[in-house]
Amino acid sequence: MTEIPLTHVLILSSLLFIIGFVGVVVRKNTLFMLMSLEVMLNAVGVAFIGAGSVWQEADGQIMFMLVLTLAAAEIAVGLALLIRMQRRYRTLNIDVLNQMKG
Amino acid sequence: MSLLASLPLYPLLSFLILISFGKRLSWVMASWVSVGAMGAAAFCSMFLVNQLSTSDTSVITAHMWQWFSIGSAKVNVSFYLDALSAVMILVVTGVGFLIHLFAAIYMKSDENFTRFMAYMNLFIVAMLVLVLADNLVLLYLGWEGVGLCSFLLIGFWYQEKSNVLAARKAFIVTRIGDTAMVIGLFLLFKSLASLNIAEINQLAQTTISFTSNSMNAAHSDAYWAALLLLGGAVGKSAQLPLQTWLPDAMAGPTPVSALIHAATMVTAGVYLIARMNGVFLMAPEVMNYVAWLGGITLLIAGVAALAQNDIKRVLAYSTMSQIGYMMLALGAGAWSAGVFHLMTHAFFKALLFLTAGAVILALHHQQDIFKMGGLLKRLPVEATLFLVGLACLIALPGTSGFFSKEAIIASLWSSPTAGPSLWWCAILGALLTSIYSCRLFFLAFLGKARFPENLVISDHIETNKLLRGALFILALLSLFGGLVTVDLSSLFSSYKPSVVSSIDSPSWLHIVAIATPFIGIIFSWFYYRRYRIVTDEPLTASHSAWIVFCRNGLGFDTLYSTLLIKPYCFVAKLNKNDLFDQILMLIAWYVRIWRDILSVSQSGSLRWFAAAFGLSLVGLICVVTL
Amino acid sequence: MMLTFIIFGLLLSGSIAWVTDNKVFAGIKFQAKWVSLLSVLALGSCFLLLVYFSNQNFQQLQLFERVSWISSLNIDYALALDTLSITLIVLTFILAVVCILVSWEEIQEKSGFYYFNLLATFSGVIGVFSAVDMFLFFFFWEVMLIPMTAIIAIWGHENRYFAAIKFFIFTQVSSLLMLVAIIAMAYIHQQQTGVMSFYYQDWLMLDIKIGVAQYLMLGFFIAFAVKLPSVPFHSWLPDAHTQAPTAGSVLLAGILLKTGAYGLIRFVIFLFPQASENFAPIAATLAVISILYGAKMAFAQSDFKRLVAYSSISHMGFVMLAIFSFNEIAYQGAIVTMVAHGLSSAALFSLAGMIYQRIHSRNLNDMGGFWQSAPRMGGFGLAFAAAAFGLPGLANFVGEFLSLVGAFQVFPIMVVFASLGLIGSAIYGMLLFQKTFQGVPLKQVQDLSVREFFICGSLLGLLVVLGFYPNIILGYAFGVFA
Amino acid sequence: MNPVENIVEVTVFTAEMFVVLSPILFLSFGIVLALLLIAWQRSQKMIAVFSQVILVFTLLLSIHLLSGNILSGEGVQITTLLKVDQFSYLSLSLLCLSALAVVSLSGQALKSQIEVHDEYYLLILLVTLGAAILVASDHFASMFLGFELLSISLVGLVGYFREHKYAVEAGFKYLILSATASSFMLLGIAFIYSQTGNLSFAVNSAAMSWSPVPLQLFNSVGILLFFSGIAFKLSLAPFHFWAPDVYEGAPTPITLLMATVSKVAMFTVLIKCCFSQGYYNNEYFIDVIIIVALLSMFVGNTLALKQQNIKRLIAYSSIAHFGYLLIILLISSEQSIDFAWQSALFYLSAYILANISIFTIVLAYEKQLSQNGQERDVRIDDWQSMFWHRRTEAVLLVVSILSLAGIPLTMGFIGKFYLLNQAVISQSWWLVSGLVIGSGIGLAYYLPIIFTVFKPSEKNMLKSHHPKGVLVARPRIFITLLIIISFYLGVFPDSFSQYIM
Repeated sequence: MTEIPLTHVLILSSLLFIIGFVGVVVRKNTLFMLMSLEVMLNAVGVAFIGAGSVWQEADGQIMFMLVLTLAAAEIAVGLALLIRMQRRYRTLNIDVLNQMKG
Repeated sequence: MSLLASLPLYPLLSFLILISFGKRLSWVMASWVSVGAMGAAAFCSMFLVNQLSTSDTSVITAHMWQWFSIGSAKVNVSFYLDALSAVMILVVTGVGFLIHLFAAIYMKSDENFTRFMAYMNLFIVAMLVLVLADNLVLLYLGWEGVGLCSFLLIGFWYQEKSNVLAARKAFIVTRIGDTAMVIGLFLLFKSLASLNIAEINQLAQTTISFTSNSMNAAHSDAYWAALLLLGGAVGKSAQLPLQTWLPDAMAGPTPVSALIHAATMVTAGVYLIARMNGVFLMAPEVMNYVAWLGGITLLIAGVAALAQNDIKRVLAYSTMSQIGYMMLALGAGAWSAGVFHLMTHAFFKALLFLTAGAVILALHHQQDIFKMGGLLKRLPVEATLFLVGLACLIALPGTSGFFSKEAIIASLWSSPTAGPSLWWCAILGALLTSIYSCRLFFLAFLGKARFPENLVISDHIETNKLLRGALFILALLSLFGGLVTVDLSSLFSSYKPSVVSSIDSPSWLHIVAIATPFIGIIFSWFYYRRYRIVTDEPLTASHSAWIVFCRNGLGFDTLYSTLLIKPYCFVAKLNKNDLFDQILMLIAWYVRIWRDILSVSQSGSLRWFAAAFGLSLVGLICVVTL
Repeated sequence: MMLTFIIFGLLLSGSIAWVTDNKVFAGIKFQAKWVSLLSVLALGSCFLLLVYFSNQNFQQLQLFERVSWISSLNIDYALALDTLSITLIVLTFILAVVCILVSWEEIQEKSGFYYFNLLATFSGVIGVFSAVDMFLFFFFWEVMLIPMTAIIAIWGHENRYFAAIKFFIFTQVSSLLMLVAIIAMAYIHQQQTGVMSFYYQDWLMLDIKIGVAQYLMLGFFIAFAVKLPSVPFHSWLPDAHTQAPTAGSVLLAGILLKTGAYGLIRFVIFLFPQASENFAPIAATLAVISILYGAKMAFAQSDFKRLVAYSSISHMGFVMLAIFSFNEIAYQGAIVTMVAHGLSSAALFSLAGMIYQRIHSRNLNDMGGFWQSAPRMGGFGLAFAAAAFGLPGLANFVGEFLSLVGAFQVFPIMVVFASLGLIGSAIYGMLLFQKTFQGVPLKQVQDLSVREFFICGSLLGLLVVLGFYPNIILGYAFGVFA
Repeated sequence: MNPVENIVEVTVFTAEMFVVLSPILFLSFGIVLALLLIAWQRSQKMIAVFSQVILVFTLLLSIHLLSGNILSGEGVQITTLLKVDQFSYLSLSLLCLSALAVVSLSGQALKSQIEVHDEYYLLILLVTLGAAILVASDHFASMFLGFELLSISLVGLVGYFREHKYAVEAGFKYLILSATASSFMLLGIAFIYSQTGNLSFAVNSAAMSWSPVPLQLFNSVGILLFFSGIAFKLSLAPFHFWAPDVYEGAPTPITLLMATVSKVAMFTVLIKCCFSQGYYNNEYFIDVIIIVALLSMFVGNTLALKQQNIKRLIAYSSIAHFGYLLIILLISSEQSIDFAWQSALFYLSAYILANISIFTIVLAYEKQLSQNGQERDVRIDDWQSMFWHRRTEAVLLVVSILSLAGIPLTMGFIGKFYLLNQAVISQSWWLVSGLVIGSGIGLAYYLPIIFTVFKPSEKNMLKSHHPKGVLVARPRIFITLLIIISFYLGVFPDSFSQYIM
């Protein structure tokens, strides 16, 4: 199967990354923000795998596994905070969380 | 401690005693201390003068200590007595002693009498230092000391606002003159590298760079130095540009006016020009300016004196015109005539002021001549003394005034730096002098008594023998002072700028000069008939616009206040809280504005923070790559 | 060793005064003011003994101490003295005694801490005058700021905080510029000689290209122009003076302004002769502007202390003009003016303090006719106002005359404008004297007490002695330039 | 650089490496023990004392290693992931010191709640472990691991006190923003990896010069993304938005933890990466550093101007301080690396010392406020006339504020002097003027604090407003110790720098 050039992989991951980022910025519901965080991390994973395959090294894949564990840990803590927010503010809308100013 | 060095010590000692003991001294003690010190100074100066005449080198010097040194030139506190300063110390201590005597009686009722006598003594010290100084810096010390004492004495009754303002005006106007003089000193040091008076006079003639115009400068250093010294003299002697302070200085007690504003301080300017003749001779144009200045002040003061209704202001304007004469003489190069007139003027002007003081005291501080009248009968002694003074002022033949004024007028016509036009000025001035003197005499002493009947006139001169003696001595001096021929010509270098051929003076000169005073008297006899005859219709000062204009010094006051004082105050008030401060506070305000903008960016909304993260990243990439 | 003992002795006695304030030890009731007065007198006299007995030729810098401090950057603790710094240190000690005497009754609460700050400022100032290692100089330069700001901020008048902050920021930012210049100089020294050094003597041997020297000189100049308030950077002085307590203003005007002038002489003229020569016309115009601007602003003020503050700006303008005319005579004039201005402005501020204690206001409109009820204070007021406008016979005249005569050789036109400042000083001097002491008496004011009479008397005595016999300073300091 | 060669290399784990790694190993072993301790017996005092013991031991170990000459010169490379030299161990000891301070100070703050807080201490130990790994890392992977361990345990700590009104908000803000930042960093690492093919710091990235321009673009963008991730953690200017809110929302000991441990670790790893990768001669990178530094100096100082809440003020001032610190990255040449490390570490220690002392006082006042029944943050005007009631605390506060402002007699000044030295030598005049103007503006908010401390107390302020003692067992000694250290190092910095030599 023909060799996929590196730039395509990187551009794909950047696009995926930007989609995730826009998701974080635009979405109002906290759950979907966490989800778009996941998208961003997976985009990074794609980039790592692509780079690893170019250099014929396992580093890319190892890094991707580390990224996966990171994503899992983050989401766990994120969901815990989500539950606390639901109990405290009765809503998941992120804009409730802007009391601190100045 | 030579005698000359001790001369200023006597009044200085009495000043220190009076100041330190102040209120505790009784009137008798205080007057004894101050008048005694003046007597000692007078006696000491007389002794010095005849010691001078007997000594061969015609100069006595006394070196105290070295004040400081400017580069190589030594500036030391040392005195230098020659014929010119001999005349001056005689005048200062002699007339000063008599005035102190009068002041002791005149100011008897004042509660801080000791402070007054202390200031008078301090003034004499400063004047002596000025006159005896052998270098210009010590002269400047005396000069400023005299200015400060005149400030203190004019503002002696500092409770009234007018006296305070008059004192401040006197000090600041003279200070402007002093600053010009200081700049002159700097220039002299720069070009002649010495501030010792004798050296300067001698060097001025020899150093070429001083007298010739350097390549691009319009005038030579000598021109500028002389002009600046003239500025100082004009400030102190109340001549044309800076003469507005003298009439207001009459706010001080009468002995002050007599001592400072007649006999001594105002003549300091004349002394300076006479002393620095070496420099002035090197700048003929400046001598011409001096002459013209003297002439114009002469006329202005004469005209102003005509319109005054306060006896002391008339005398003040007459002093101003007489100094104009002296300036005229110096400008014309007749140095000894100028100094001679200075001496005689000191005598009769002091006499006039003191008698005026006695009259004012008699009428319980009434100074307006339109409120006096008919005093010849009530105060005969003051009247005669006043008449003697006026006679000398008008320069009737035989009086000392006649000798000195004739000497000046005679030298005007043929002097290179003055000329016929100035001669006519002098003659017109003499005419004006006689007219306003007669007007003053008629208003004050002849005509109907215009003061309230019940006024009890306390004639001090009758009651106090000492005072009468002093005034008689002064009268004698002013009458026969002229006979004392003081030849100072040896002192002034005979260098005559031969640039202009001296036109020979026509023969009718003397006749006109002698006749003018009589013409003046006859004219005023008829013109002021209303003032001198006893009529019962009321007599008040006329308030026509022209007369009022002359009364307050031909509008110079309003001119200066609109040109200088108001703009200065306006600019000061305008920028009251410091333009530079505003600019720097602007920076602080700018930072605070930025703080408010940035604190809006801290809106606290999480989505904005994330967006800001991305935005700033994109921003950074663009900025870096561009 | 002795010099360090004096500097840290002051600091130590300050802390003793603070700790033992109105406590009783071994039966004696310790008062902060007595402790500080005695320690200042003791340390002052042992400084004089140090100078007298070391009989080195003080025309050049005589090194007293040199100990390595921060070895990584080759910074060492080096102190040295020459006639200029000795004259100024003696002036500091005189004004130290005046400061303590002036705040004798004025400071009642927290006086222990007050005297600590006062003595700490003195030790900082003496450090500044004697430091020869540039980093140590900068260290002392900043150290003397902290207690001074504390004095203004804690014992000052109504809006003291604003004045203290303004004073601190002005000096701090400008001295940071100086720090940059110092580091750049050390770096150049490293480039030229291989080792980085902050020692003043080594820097004198450096030859720096005119382009670089220009900026370095500017870095130093701005720091000292802020401290010696020349016009564009002067606006901290009036605020700091009006809000500081009397001793604070005496300290500020008497000594801190002199550190600016000292810095100009030592670290701008000597260190960058060529660059400052080219910069001289600009500096001279700045000086003339500050003379005239100071005089004009003083005339417009209605607050006693603010007027005297602006007059100090005008006087220090004379000093700067004299320094930048590179003339031997003007240089002597600058030294005499510094000492004379130190004494006369200290006197005027103590007078302001005495008046403030009596009528609790500094506004000239509430004053008037004090001569009536307080003749002696009036006499001294007249003498000090006369000193302010340079009456001959007092020390200021000698200083101003020498500076202007010297400067006239180099900048004739500028000196003519500067002499307009003499008229300006006469105007505000008269205004100050007449508004307070002459005119209709509004209030009855109690005359000078013995202590106050002693302060005014000694200051006036010094001014008159220096006025008539300035060779005490000139003879001593002469030849510094050669 | 063909990739095949480096597989063969066998990494042997020698005894010397073991000794060198002992502090980190001891710390992780300590955490495991702590877990077992909780399982055995749950008592708050026990876990607090235990974590203090672990931290003290790690500190002693690292100081022992520092003073010994084991870590001479270049430092010991342990597998490709970690490389330890005396600089990293100095920052490790700084980390342990501040963690120790946090643990001992937070004993008081926890008393107010009911249940046992053993996981609080565990999380703090995990944060210190993450920081230790960061400090020692020499490979992107180990850096990533340390980074994540640090941030996620911090998230847990930030939202620890459930009842506080801002806890959830701060927690969420920190979580989401640090997650975005770490993903940006990872993307950067991925881009760099794709270009250089090597994730370790040691290999100089000069190799990339041969790749064609578009790929080189990826590398520079990669470096920038990587730097943005770190800049977020250091709360440098364009990425600083989270800091004030999270500092205010988090419990005070945790704010101290964030301000000291996480920042010091991040900055050390940034320096290690930049110096070893040789980023300082990549002119893109230098422009970014200059822009970010100037921005953070200006933004940090300006925003702090009219700030009344102490914790927010500390956040803004830390933005400014790390803006100043960025000057270190602009070294001009190879041999000035040692001097750059020395000035950076000196400045960091001054910053840490100042922050610890300020927070001790903030915590004392917070405890006093909660006793007086006011549940709010400490404001500046709570400290009015502290000097006349609690003199030693006031002196400590004044000294630490002066040290932050960079006034002589304090460590901060010598730190700033080193920085200025660095800036002048590298002739980056923009940063020099930024430093001067920044410290000028900085004075405008530091001085009012000092003046409020000296203000005379109004009538209504009752004496009890000022706390009796500080939370540590013997408060007086602890505070006087802090004062003496900051004065001593301020006047005699040599004693500190010979440690670094």
